[in-house]
Amino acid sequence: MLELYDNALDVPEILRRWYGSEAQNNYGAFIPFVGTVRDEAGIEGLSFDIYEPILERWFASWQTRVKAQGALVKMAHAKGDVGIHESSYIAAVFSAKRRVALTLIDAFVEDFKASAPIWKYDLKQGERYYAKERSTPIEGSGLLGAVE
Amino acid sequence: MLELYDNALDVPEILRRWYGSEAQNNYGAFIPFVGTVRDEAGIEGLSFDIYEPILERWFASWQTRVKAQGALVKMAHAKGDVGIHESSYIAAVFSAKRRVALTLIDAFVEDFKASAPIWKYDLKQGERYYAKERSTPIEGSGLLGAVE
Amino acid sequence: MVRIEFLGPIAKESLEMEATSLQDVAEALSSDEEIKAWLQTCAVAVNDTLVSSLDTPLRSGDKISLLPPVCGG
Amino acid sequence: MVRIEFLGPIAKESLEMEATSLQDVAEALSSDEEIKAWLQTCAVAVNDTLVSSLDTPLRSGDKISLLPPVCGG
Repeated sequence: MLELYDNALDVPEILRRWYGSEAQNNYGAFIPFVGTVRDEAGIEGLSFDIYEPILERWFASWQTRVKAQGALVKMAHAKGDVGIHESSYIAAVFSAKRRVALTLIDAFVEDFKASAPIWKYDLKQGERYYAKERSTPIEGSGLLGAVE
Repeated sequence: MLELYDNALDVPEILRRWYGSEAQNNYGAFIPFVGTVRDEAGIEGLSFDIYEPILERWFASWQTRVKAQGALVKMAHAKGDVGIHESSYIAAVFSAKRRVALTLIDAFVEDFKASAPIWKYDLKQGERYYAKERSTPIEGSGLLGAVE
Repeated sequence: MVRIEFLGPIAKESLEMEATSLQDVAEALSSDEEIKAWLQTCAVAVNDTLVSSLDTPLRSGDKISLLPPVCGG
Repeated sequence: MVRIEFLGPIAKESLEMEATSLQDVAEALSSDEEIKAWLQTCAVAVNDTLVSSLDTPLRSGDKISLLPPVCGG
């Protein structure tokens, strides 16, 4: 369950729907992570580019990995502009036991930050500025730079 | 923000309200933990007793602790009977940064399980059976048993 | 007089006794076979604050609570 | 011919070239000053699978994607 939306996420609606869809499936723990755009550094908001084919593969590999532990992941992300105090990202884990859910939401969100093919831009005076300093090279980056 | 309810929690309503109440407060991360009663071991549901004075003190000390990190905790718990596939417990952390929020929700939920003065009973054929084997002595227990 | 309360699953009415420290309470409760079985696993609070020493002094009107093993969530 | 796509913030139109391995692509892109600055920090995918070796063979019609540093959420 990977959902991409134009602009900000409707957090209560997504949480209501995800919770409802799994309510009868005997998961004892449900942990969503909700990311919201902060008012900082004079930005008007953030903007996002997503490369969907690789994001879908990354997400599918996580779904397989957590399924082996009897768990389930869901994720929603915004494309394009998202204003200050609006939400751009929700990830969630469902599992039978709390310990598995707490460990997986941490690992999933951290790997998302390091690996998901999504690019972030600050919005200032209507212009997009790539958030280069806050961005992380995907593991294995630099391959094409190794040639002299 | 500690909320106690008779019987099952209305999860979508609580999440909607908590998210909305902090939406303008510049927290970048919101992580709820939702605990749901599993269908297992032939139970009809669970039932809970809470000793509120000590629960309130425990919660207040956590609020002070997370506030020092710029974070906020909220918690809701059921009193009395909660049926299978209904929710008995929600904890949530709000913080500026994801790393703080991920670390705190884990620590809060684990300390809750170890320390919060709440007693759980299995419901079978309308009777309550103390969940002794799944319960944890609060740190420092046994003080009065040290006397010969 | 202090008041002893038994919380959660301990099926026992609260009781009152003369006591000037938790040591006195421990000795009195140890003589009750039904309660004795709980003492090894119970935490103790005086006036809703958890305590860790039998030397804790008590005053008339104090409330002592016995908290058996917990399992919220 | 293979097709090279530049993702996210790299302001560059995709281009096509003859190449039988990523080594060929690396050499060609290194001669473009604008692109060269990105090569040290970009991951590379062939047909939407991330790859880790310059020896990766390429076939006509393959799609090579350059992924600069990411920051979702």
